[in-house]
Amino acid sequence: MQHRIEMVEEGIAIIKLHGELDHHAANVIRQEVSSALYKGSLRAIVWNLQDLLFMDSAGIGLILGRMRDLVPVNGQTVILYPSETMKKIFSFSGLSPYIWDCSEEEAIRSLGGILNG
Amino acid sequence: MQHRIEMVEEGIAIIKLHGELDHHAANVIRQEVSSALYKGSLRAIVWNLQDLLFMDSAGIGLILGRMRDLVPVNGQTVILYPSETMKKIFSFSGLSPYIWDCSEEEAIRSLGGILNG
Amino acid sequence: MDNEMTLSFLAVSENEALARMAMTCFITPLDPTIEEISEFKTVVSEAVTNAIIHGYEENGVGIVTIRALRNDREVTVIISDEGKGIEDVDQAMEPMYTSKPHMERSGMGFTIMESFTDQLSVSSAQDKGTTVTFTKQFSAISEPLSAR
Amino acid sequence: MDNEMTLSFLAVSENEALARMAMTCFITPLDPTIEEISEFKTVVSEAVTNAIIHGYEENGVGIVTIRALRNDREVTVIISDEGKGIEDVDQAMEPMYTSKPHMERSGMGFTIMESFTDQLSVSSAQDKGTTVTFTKQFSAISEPLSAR
Ligand SMILES: Nc1ncnc2c1ncn2[C@@H]1O[C@H](COP(=O)(O)OP(=O)(O)O)[C@@H](O)[C@H]1O
Ligand SMILES: Nc1ncnc2c1ncn2[C@@H]1O[C@H](COP(=O)(O)OP(=O)(O)O)[C@@H](O)[C@H]1O
Repeated sequence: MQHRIEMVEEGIAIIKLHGELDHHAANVIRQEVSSALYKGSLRAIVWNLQDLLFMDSAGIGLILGRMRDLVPVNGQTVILYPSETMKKIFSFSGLSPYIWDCSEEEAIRSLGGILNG
Repeated sequence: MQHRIEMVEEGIAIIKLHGELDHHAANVIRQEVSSALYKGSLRAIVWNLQDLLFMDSAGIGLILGRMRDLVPVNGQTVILYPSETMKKIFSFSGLSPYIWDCSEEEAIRSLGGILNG
Repeated sequence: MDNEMTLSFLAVSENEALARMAMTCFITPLDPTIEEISEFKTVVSEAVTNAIIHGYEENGVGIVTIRALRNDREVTVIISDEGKGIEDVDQAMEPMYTSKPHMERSGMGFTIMESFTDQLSVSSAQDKGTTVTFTKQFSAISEPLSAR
Repeated sequence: MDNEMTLSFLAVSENEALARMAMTCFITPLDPTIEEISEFKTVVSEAVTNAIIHGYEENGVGIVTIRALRNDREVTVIISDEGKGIEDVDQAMEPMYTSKPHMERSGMGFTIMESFTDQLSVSSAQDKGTTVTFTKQFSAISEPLSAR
């Protein structure tokens, strides 16, 4: 399980997941994601799933957990590029409203961030 | 197991193997290769292994079998692009002398064939 | 019976990937669609993860067993553990119910399993273990194989 | 013991790929080199193919079993069948010896298995079956995992 966390200015974090996200992988990345996120004053997380090959309900737990972390700051969650199967899993779990049908750049712009580089 | 058989003018057959060549796959392609080869007056077979991801001793059986078919016409066998592991397998089996360290085009030229297209 | 296999392994979380991979390979000859593969893998992953983290609490000692049977285009999978079992199966199968919210489990495992299979049954006995059995029907191949 | 698994399946040739895939997945956590993976897969493929085509003559009924154990960076694999067995194991292990030349078998299976493993043993009894046991040592990881 690989992932890349990128902090965009204005408190927006982009988390790009690779490979397969199951319970094993979720445990590995949870810690890292959490510690990376609390360095800045976060107000939005964008989950980019474009390179994610597989996700089961552990992905739901991971995303819901970070949503809970964002509640105190009234932060936003955006999910980009889920596969058809992931879309179904998100819909069972009530997460469909957080799926945006746009590119990473467009999402950042809508969230009011400025794109680095 | 996929493969592509290409007949170059002058009786040279290029067999390009894809995927994994084991006993199961060898059985599937043996028939096809044999019937394709006997349409023309064959005098050389070039095995291009560039896209072959895996090969066990079933590959040895397949190549040796076709070498035997070429004996009556004094035909030649050329093996291109084996992986490091395949090189070892060929060396155990006495097939190292048939590995040429060149491109498909160069092999065809050396065999005296004319490249189509 | 067209094919059958049994896979057992230790209750450690790295084996979730092993289980998915072996089961994906088992259905490959059916030439399934990308979505069929990914739904099938998800169901296997949910049931195996449950056996490891709920059945055995990741003790690294218990054994999870997957038995799979293929009959024409129907695949039956039986995933079992000899772990602590489920006290109330009906409650466990409710959407969002989880006994491990602190582990960030979503409680959506059984809901996903039911949605992605044609038939699912769960039998469990406390301190004896749990068995999840499901079948999935794979769609007919529309074009002849040679044309694909 | 860091991990262990057992896989059994019907004696049909499509399961050669299943066996290789599951075993590849089993060693993945060792972060093996490409050559280590491919040599390991080759050994598994040779032994499993032999069980299917020699042990059971592809009868589609017999069961081939693979048991694998991982201890630090050493992997032990036991591949067994309950098929017809080998009359003369020493002869069978000679390079180029095959009882099925008409099937275009090269007789190089055991030679390859011996070359690609650190230890290999074969035990067989007529009409009882054959067991091939091998160990392979995986090289130490030179760089820290995080730098890879
Ligand atoms: N194999 C099992 N052994 C013991 N308990 C289980 C098993 N599978 C499921 N359960 C119980 O059922 C509950 C619901 O499972 P599930 O819907 O997959 O959600 P989750 O795994 O996210 O908790 C679990 O929290 C657990 O209490
Ligand atoms: N599992 C087995 N059951 C019965 N006979 C076997 C088994 N494995 C190997 N043999 C015998 O040993 C011979 C040599 O095996 P091997 O070196 O792998 O070559 P090949 O498979 O090409 O014949 C086989 O031809 C067969 O007679």
